[in-house]
Amino acid sequence: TLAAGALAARGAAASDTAITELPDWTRYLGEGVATRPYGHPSEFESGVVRRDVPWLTASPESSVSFTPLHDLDGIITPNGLCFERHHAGIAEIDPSKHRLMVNGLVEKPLVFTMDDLKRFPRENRVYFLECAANSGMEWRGAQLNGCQYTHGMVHCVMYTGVPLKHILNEAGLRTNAAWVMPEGADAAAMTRSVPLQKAMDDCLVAFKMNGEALRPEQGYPLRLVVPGWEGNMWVKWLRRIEVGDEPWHTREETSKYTDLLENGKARRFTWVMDAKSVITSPSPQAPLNHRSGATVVSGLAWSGNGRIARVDVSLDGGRNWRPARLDGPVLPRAVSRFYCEFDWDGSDLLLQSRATDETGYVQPSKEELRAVRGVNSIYHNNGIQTWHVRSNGEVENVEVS
Amino acid sequence: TLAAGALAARGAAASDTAITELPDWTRYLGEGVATRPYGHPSEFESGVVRRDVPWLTASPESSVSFTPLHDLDGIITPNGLCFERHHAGIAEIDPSKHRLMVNGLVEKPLVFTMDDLKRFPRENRVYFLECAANSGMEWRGAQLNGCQYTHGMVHCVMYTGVPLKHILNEAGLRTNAAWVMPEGADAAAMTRSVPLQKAMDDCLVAFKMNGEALRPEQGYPLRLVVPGWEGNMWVKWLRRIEVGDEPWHTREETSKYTDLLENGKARRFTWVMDAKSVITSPSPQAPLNHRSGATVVSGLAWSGNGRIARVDVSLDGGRNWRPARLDGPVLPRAVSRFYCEFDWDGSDLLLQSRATDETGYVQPSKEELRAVRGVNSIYHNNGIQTWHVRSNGEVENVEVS
Amino acid sequence: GPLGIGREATPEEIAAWDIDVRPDGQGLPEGHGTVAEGQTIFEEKCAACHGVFGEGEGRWPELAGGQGTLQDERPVKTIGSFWPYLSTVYDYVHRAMPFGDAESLTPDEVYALVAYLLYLNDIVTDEDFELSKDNFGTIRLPNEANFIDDPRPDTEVLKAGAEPCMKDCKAEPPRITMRARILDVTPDAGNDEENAGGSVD
Amino acid sequence: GPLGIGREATPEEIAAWDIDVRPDGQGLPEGHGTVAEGQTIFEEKCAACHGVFGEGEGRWPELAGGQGTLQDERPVKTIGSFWPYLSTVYDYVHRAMPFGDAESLTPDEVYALVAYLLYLNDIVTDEDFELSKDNFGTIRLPNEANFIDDPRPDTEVLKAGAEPCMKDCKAEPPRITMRARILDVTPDAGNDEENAGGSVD
Ligand code: HEC
Ligand code: HEC
Ligand SMILES: [Ca+2]
Ligand SMILES: [Ca+2]
Ligand SMILES: [Ca+2]
Ligand SMILES: [Ca+2]
Ligand SMILES: [Ca+2]
Ligand SMILES: [Ca+2]
Ligand SMILES: [Co+2]
Ligand SMILES: [Co+2]
Repeated sequence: TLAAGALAARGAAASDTAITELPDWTRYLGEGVATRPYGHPSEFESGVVRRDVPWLTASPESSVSFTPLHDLDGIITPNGLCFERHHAGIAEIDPSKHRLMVNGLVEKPLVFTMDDLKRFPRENRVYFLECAANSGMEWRGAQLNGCQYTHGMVHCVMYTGVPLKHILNEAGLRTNAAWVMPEGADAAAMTRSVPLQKAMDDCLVAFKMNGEALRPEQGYPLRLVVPGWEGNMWVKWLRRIEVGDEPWHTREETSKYTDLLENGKARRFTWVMDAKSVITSPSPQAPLNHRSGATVVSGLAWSGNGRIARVDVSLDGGRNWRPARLDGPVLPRAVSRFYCEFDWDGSDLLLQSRATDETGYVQPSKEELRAVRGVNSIYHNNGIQTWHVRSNGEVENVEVS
Repeated sequence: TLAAGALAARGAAASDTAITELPDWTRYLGEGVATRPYGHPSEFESGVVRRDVPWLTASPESSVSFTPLHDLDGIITPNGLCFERHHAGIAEIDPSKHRLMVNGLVEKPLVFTMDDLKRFPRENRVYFLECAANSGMEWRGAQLNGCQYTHGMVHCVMYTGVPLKHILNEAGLRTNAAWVMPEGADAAAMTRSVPLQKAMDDCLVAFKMNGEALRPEQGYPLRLVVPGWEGNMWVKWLRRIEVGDEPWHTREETSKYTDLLENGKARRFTWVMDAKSVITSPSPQAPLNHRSGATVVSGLAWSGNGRIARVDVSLDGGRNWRPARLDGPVLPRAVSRFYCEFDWDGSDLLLQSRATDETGYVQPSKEELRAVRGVNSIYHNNGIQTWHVRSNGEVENVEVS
Repeated sequence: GPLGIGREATPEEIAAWDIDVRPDGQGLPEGHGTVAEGQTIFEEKCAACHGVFGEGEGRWPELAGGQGTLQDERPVKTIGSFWPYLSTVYDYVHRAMPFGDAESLTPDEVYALVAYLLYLNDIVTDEDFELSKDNFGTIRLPNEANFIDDPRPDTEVLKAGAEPCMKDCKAEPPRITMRARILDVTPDAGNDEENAGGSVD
Repeated sequence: GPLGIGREATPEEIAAWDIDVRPDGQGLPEGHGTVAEGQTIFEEKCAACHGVFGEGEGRWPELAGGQGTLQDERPVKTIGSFWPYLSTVYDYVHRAMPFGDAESLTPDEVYALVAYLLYLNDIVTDEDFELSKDNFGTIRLPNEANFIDDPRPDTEVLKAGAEPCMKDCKAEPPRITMRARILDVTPDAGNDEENAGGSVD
């Protein structure tokens, strides 16, 4: 619909000197090719960075820094902006010295170099990685004012890697094999228990992200990819895979990554990341710069159970919904981008997005989640996010009745 | 099939100190989070860079640097490694001062700021961009020893942008509009003539690549995207779009980017990039590190006319072919990744790949192309590439009978 | 079948990396240590971060206490109050602690530290208690039985063909019930709020 | 319909950027210049790169000559031998030259330079010839008629359901007929071959 006021205001104005005075970049040569063998963003984009919140953790080596979702679009996260979650800082590994060992319930325990791994058949898949602790700070209520902080422990890249099944078959699985245990080469040496069926299904031993080698922060030179499952299982700096008949009940699936309920019981092996969505723009770090008229709401949706089927957007805090437009490739266990274009009348808004995945699972409200989980389960907060948009374009993280 | 010799050689060996002596990265903390607000690759990947060939051009400001295809995988080119082709160096534009003007055969000539453009509906699409001069050095024969140089004027990213049709409709097209002319804000102020049908079909006015703002080398803050058509039309640092009833016959579509034939005539407006493929590994810069057994051939295929339908690989210089495996998403007017896994007997190979697209067009041999075009057309060399693989794993760019 | 890639691992190589310990005891090395020995090591190598009594120093995690608090508003989850298996303590202390000097402890030292952690958590009460490979399996942690399997999905799943609610999904127009506690998190504007509580796990 | 985004451009703004010139003369500004005037400007602002006679200096491009060479083994493509339209010369010189000082020339200067470029290419022979907006359309370049439309595809296209050749596609086993001329292009090994000829367009 037409914003009549905006059109009327669009009459002749004073000339803009940004046009009438030719800028230097239109007159004079810039830097030549190969002055930047590995390029970097424009200096004008220097605000587009990962950020951490120092008081969230004891030390930066066991901590997190968040993806600036509000500044991004599409479904690919640039490699330099993928959130970090380390437990002993970033291992800086010499790939010529890195080894992958497979041992345990196998016919032959094996050792591979990086060159060896590149001789296996490989695949390329776009997958999201979300830490189960994403949005964990928001369980009790609206805490941090920005989607970078409320939802920034997620990223999505194209991985290149060897299906784990090829590597396990190379070692030869014993008949009583039922679990695998990936282990990292960093000083946290993280371990998790992965059921064999998942390992043989779609897990990858990956060495590239978005076309180039893994970044050190994402596990260079090798990491496990466990599509749709919690990020903690995607062991970085992968050095070993043990095959066993029972789970190991490691620290990262007992002390941590178990979901404590109101009744004192805790769920374990809560692997899948349920369907989730968030509006990335407008958001507190991405306020609106206009006051009415054509407005684009942009956001991400994802599900560990497959493809996103639909995303709905509400402007009134979840009372009424309209379907959003899924744009670009909609891939299973990857993020999908959605948009909602509308004609803003300039009044306050309570924006929400709600994802539904191909299994029919509907992203719940935070109240629905709390009713089932309580407020102390820490992990798997996939509740609907509400942003309060004011008439002046500012945006705040809120909860609503 | 089994490489029996390789298995026999796989018996117990001396222990590797890379395993038995724990490396420092397994003992001691690494750098914490947020020490790299915008991350960069591992220092061990410092060889993965764009490269130029200084003697190819008069000056680095009007020159090219090539994508290191041999080091990449999947279908996404990392932003920092996308080839450059500039005519007056890299414009460094302040986005707050950048404007997009639409004038000519329109109801109302308009000016947009970057904020304005983000209020239009937008799309995300993965597209290859290939310069028509890619492989131009190879018309007369095998020249440069590496696919980075023979084929490196191509990249593939996900663009976020506004369909050009929305912007043209905002200005309102006059009934005799038939062409549009994009123009750049750099000191080359490049212009091309784009037929209106293409402009209204799938062209985008893009501001993001792989999720973040365009890189300065790729036209920050705004560029045109002309899916499947020669890269020169994808005007960078886009400042203006004029609408007209006739083409402008600019320097970039007359003096350059016309294809001179043997009979002295020159083809003009040769827009589409025909189907093409190349094996990126093994290749001269990516020799084989083993001497026999399981071997992966990896490469890229793309077509400006839509999707790649199949890729075939030959080990004997095009005499016999086998189908390669297309892996991951196969998207129209994007690169597709193909693989051919085979059991190498260690003998010399003459590797070729041959793409066929969804229209039935088959990538021609260089001889077939020369028979039609001669050797002086400079552009649109999409001929089949041959790599000679020696028993010692080294690879050379060759031509064959 | 196999492609002939890689080579067989040597027993020495496997021994160097095969450090995991399972609840059934698989992976436990030979060794032993007493609570008293563990206290000495703990005070030298661990207490600076975890506190002399495992109560945690500053932001470093606590290792003891919290039993019976799991249904409190602020549960305290430690080895004694929450962890299901003692094997996890051995496994984790050996592979990851001390923070900054991983895999530096000998098996005897780890057994001693684990014994001391049991003592701090009142699971053993005798300072002379000795933990070893042989008696390891006899120790059960108090919260072992309180873990359940994942029952999800645990909220709405539509039947095939159904749509989620689109109109009048709430009886009343929603009101704002809470606003962001930490309004300005961006580190660059100099007005960040400090230590608003909470942590990331 | 329109969404109400953006604002109308002012005539002054359009005039600042609307610099394109078409073969039918649309976009040519008022102005004029002679061959002799153009020679003075060319020698001051252009000859250092393009040569006093437009023959090119070093690697900088040549602007004159090459007529009749288009079917040679090494064609020489210049304004006189190859370009179809004079408007392109005006348009390009004004927007992009001198290299490093774009859009610095006045219309009179551009007309004069274009006149001189015509002279260097033997398309005009009188040094007193004056080029202006009024007579611009009377000048035709020699190669105008030799451009043809794109006829592609111009190699094999399979019929629906057909496969490309897969077996015995060549009568004889292929022989290597040529090896890479420039074996080592990577700039880092210090043994790069210099100036093997050819350029990128
Ligand atoms: C420099 C600080 C530091 C020192 C010294 C240290 N730790 Fe820790 N410890 C930590 C941190 C930080 C964590 C949490 C790490 C994480 O979650 O990534 C931790 C976690 C633990 C945990 C798991 C707690 C839980 O609830 O999950 C145990 C057990 C532990 N440490 C034992 C020890 C022992 C035993 C020592 C001495 C041998 C030791 N620590 C020395 C910092 C330290
Ligand atoms: C510092 C060097 C330099 C100077 C000075 C210079 N040029 Fe150029 N000129 C170039 C380069 C380099 C190119 C090719 C640019 C490209 O293709 O990106 C070029 C291209 C041209 C072309 C197009 C040639 C073709 O065949 O496509 C013309 C015409 C031209 N210059 C005219 C001029 C005129 C007139 C002047 C003076 C007003 C001038 N140049 C000054 C470097 C220069
Ligand atoms: Ca084990
Ligand atoms: Ca006690
Ligand atoms: Ca701040
Ligand atoms: Ca014009
Ligand atoms: Ca002459
Ligand atoms: Ca070299
Ligand atoms: Co979980
Ligand atoms: Co062309």
